[in-house]
Amino acid sequence: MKARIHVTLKPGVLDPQGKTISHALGALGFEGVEEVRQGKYLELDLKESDPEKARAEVDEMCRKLLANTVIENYQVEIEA
Amino acid sequence: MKARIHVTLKPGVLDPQGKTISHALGALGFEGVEEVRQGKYLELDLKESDPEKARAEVDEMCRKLLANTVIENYQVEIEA
Amino acid sequence: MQTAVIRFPGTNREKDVVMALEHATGHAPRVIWHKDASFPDVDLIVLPGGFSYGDHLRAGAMAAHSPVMKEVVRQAEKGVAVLGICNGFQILTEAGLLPGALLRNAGLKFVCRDVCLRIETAESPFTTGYQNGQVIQVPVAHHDGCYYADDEELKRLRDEERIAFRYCSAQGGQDNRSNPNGSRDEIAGILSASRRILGLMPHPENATEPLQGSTDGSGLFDGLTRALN
Amino acid sequence: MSTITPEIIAEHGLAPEEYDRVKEIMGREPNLVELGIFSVMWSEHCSYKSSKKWLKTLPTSGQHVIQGPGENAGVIDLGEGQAAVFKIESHNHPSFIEPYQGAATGVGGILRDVFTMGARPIMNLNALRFGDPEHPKTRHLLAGVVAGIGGYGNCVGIPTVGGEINFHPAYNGNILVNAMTVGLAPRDRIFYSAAAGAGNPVVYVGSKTGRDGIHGATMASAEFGEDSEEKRPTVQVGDPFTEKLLIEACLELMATEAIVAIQDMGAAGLTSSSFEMASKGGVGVALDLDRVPMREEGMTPYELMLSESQERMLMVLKPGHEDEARRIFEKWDLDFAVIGHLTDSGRMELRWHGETVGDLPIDPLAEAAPEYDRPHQPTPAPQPLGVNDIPDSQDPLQDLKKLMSTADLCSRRWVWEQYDHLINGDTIRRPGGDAAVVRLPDGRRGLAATTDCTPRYCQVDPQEGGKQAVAESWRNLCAVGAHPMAVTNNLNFGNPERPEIMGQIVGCIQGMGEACSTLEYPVISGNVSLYNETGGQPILPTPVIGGVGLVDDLEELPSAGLPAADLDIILVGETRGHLGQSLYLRDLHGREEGPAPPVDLEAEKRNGRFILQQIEAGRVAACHDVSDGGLLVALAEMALAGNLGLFLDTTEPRATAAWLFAEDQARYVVITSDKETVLEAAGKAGIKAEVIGRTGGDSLKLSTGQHISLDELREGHENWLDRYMAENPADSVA
Ligand SMILES: Nc1ncnc2c1ncn2[C@@H]1O[C@H](COP(=O)(O)OP(=O)(O)O)[C@@H](O)[C@H]1O
Ligand SMILES: [Mg+2]
Repeated sequence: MKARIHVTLKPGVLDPQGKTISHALGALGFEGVEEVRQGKYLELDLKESDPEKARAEVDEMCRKLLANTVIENYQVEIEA
Repeated sequence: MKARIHVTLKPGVLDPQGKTISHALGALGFEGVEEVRQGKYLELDLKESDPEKARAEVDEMCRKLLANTVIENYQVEIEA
Repeated sequence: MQTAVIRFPGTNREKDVVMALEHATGHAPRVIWHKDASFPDVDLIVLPGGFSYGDHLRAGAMAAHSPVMKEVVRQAEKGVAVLGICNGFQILTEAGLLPGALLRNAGLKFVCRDVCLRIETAESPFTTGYQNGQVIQVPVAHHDGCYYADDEELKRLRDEERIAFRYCSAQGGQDNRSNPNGSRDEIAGILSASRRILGLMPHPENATEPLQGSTDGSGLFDGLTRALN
Repeated sequence: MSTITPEIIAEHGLAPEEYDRVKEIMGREPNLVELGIFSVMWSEHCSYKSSKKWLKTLPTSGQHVIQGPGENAGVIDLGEGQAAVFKIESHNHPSFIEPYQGAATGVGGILRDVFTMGARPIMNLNALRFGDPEHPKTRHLLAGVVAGIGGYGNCVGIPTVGGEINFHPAYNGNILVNAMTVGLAPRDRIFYSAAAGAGNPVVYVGSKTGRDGIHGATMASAEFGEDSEEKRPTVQVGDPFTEKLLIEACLELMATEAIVAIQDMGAAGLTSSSFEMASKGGVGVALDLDRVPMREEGMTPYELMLSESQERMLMVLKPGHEDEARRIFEKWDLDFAVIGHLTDSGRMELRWHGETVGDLPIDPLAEAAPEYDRPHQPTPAPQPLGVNDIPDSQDPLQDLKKLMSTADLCSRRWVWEQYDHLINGDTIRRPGGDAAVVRLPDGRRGLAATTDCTPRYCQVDPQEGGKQAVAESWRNLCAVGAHPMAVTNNLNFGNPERPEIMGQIVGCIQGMGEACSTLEYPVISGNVSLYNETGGQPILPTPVIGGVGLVDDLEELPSAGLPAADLDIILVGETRGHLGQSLYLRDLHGREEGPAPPVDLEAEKRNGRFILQQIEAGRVAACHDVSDGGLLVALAEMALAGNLGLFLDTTEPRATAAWLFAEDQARYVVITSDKETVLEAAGKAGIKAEVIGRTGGDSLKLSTGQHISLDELREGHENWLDRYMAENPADSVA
């Protein structure tokens, strides 16, 4: 079983990386970029084979470790 | 138009972050985690409204800047 | 020897290398702002340490794609020597002037401390001030210094004797603290095929005066001065 | 216009009497924007309402002082046309909520305080306090704070060269993160914040304003409750890359003649910066808030006035210099906007697309800021230790080994290796010694700095503890051959509305003041952080001192470690065997008991000056002060730093634990090859000095024949923190 996790900054939280990237894309001549936001992407291989249990477990991992819930949101997808 | 980009390390490239996270999850008592890979997730807001053109443009951005193809793979999704 | 030191937004160790070069050559190098219109005629271009563009996305990525780097490539093709220290090394790999990549340190933490380096080849303008096998002590200060190249590339670097420095213990061997960042094959610095481009993570420029605690870095700048004069 | 309910007033942290005063000053009900402004300007954080009365008693002037407290940072004269600018500041509450960003933005804020005055920052230091190492949150907080301090300072490119860390359960729910910056400026080009010249443009530079940390300043002024988790969205994210650009752009503009006044936007952002600039200059100010560069859509005037977005500055320019300034900020890719102008109305007028949204009188608001004489109750004197109640040491070297491998005495290497302490190439004394030393541009002189406080002393005796913090910083400077010049201080305490806490504040300030007066070591800047409590549990009183001194000749710098074999070891200063509140009692015998060591300020002064004379005469090969843990710990630290052993003469009357582990003040260890001259000079000065041993070998040896190898000592000392952090790898994933 695989879990795919996206960790992104909460709306309103400053994203210095996104700002610099969008600036750099502009300097490279890509003119149509309005905004860039950078987040983290994690892939986990799990032993668990029950999708419901896997989701609950990964959710707990996110709250405990993988996301900094003070400033970040996360989203979990479970894949067989 | 929105582009969602996943940048991941090529297989075989050292992933110290993934390794540390998987170690840390074990220490937290999550036992069923076999492997963790950490990558980047980027969201771009684009002016372009033609999906084909957008994809070509983002693909070029990835090759030129957003991914380092010596060590990374990337994957682009375009969304209306 | 005429030198240009290039400064990007976020470059922060230019003063250190300017001091070391001034010490070695007797005169101050030119400091170039990345947007400057013209490029001076020089024998050596230095890309100093720092956090160009905040290390955002990947360390060195944005600077590597800036217009001034096109000029650096042109100059390098003409045979001008190029030295990339720390962030400069990261920029050189991102720009494709040196092979491989610099990943996050294996310990995941920024590391600033003295390390020992073994000189693996004195055959380059950068290392002629040293002897093969000599061990020197200089500091490192970086977050993304874990050198990676695939097996094929690594073999090429070894076969062509392009590994300039390896991390080692004070005795020249290895112990559990000698490699500060998990670099493959203990690599601290590499040369281009032409041997006119050097990238290294450590900071020889911070070890050129007795008051700094070590003068082992001077060999690089003194050697360069002799080789390029 | 929204109606102001009692709930809204309470949410803004204003007491009912304070709100009555607001209405009086306004002559009407304030609107929400105005209420927000009163709330931040009258918060503890901005108004110092509990501490002001006592801060006024501190000595703030002296021969070298160019600017004392009251500006963004203090300034001292270094001679030869140079000035040092420095200050310390706390970021305690934000760092508890989000350790990485809290600590990082703390560093960013103190850097801005210093470069606002025209100084290029040359070193950062910090003073940190964490809870019990066994508390489940401690590792995570320590990992995050250290990574945040490093993450910001390393990127900006300022070496972090020193600091201190202690652990105690009193900080379990409320850690302390105090950050200090020292900068260097030409003596005749210091910039101040007093605005002047009606009509002059008010300019905003730096990052755009977002909804960060709205109400941060009021948060720093209220106790943590159970719901502190809910206050989370108020954390700010730092952007050291932008800060680096801001430093370079500001210093470039400061080399021109364009600036009239400049002020960083710290806590309480645009409100306090514009208000303070106008109030200091006795002028009015009109701002068009819709011209403020904004990061998000739909922001309101209230949010713009209260946002604590980082990396922003406010300036008043000379008319006609706008374009020159704009070019510089654009070169550095920073926002630049003229957002208003000065007036002669004495009022702050706020407009939003042409419409007035706030109009407040400046002087009455500033003058009417509350100032309290809060009731204070002195801390009762501690029970003395009974003479027969002091456990002796059977095996002093094994006791030493245990002490050297405790949370408070182990090596901080794990910490400072995460800080770039060498950048700029001028770090001459690295972390790990008594004070850090950074070379000045003349190449010959150096600036030394240290942060110090011993909260367990302050807890039992605020007055002696306050003195001791000053005295220890003084000694740390003298020990590296630096002439102590001035201090900055960070007063961290619990809730001042409780008389026993107010008693601690008063006592510590009195002790500090007395020490600074006697030592001619004035206070030139500082910060106060109150309400450091959780669930009614206050922290230990922690008045941190940041001391700065001048080294005249770097060539005479003594080393921190033992430099060579066969040198004599001299102990300077009187040993009385004071073990009250010692680490020996606490960490080896589990007893936090007895009075704090008394501080004899005249002896401190005499002994410090003596040490400086000996160093300058070239007689001191190495030097270290004696503090936490006592003499044996000081000697062991020197041995480990120099990787060289020593013999210590422990014949009578030196065979006791009291002699080996006492924390008597005003003492130094001096290593010399010229003991006759040193002893003779000490005798003439009436200073106790005795040869107690000799350097050499690879172990510590006592007269009894007991010995311990350096390797054995080093093992636990060097690795304690690494091991501690490795015990829970989850805590070091950022
Ligand atoms: N947070 C920190 N940051 C940097 N250096 C630190 C920190 N904590 C301690 N150090 C360094 O460790 C050394 C020993 O600290 P400490 O025991 O507090 O010294 P002292 O007793 O002389 O004041 C000092 O050089 C100090 O600068
Ligand atoms: Mg000390």
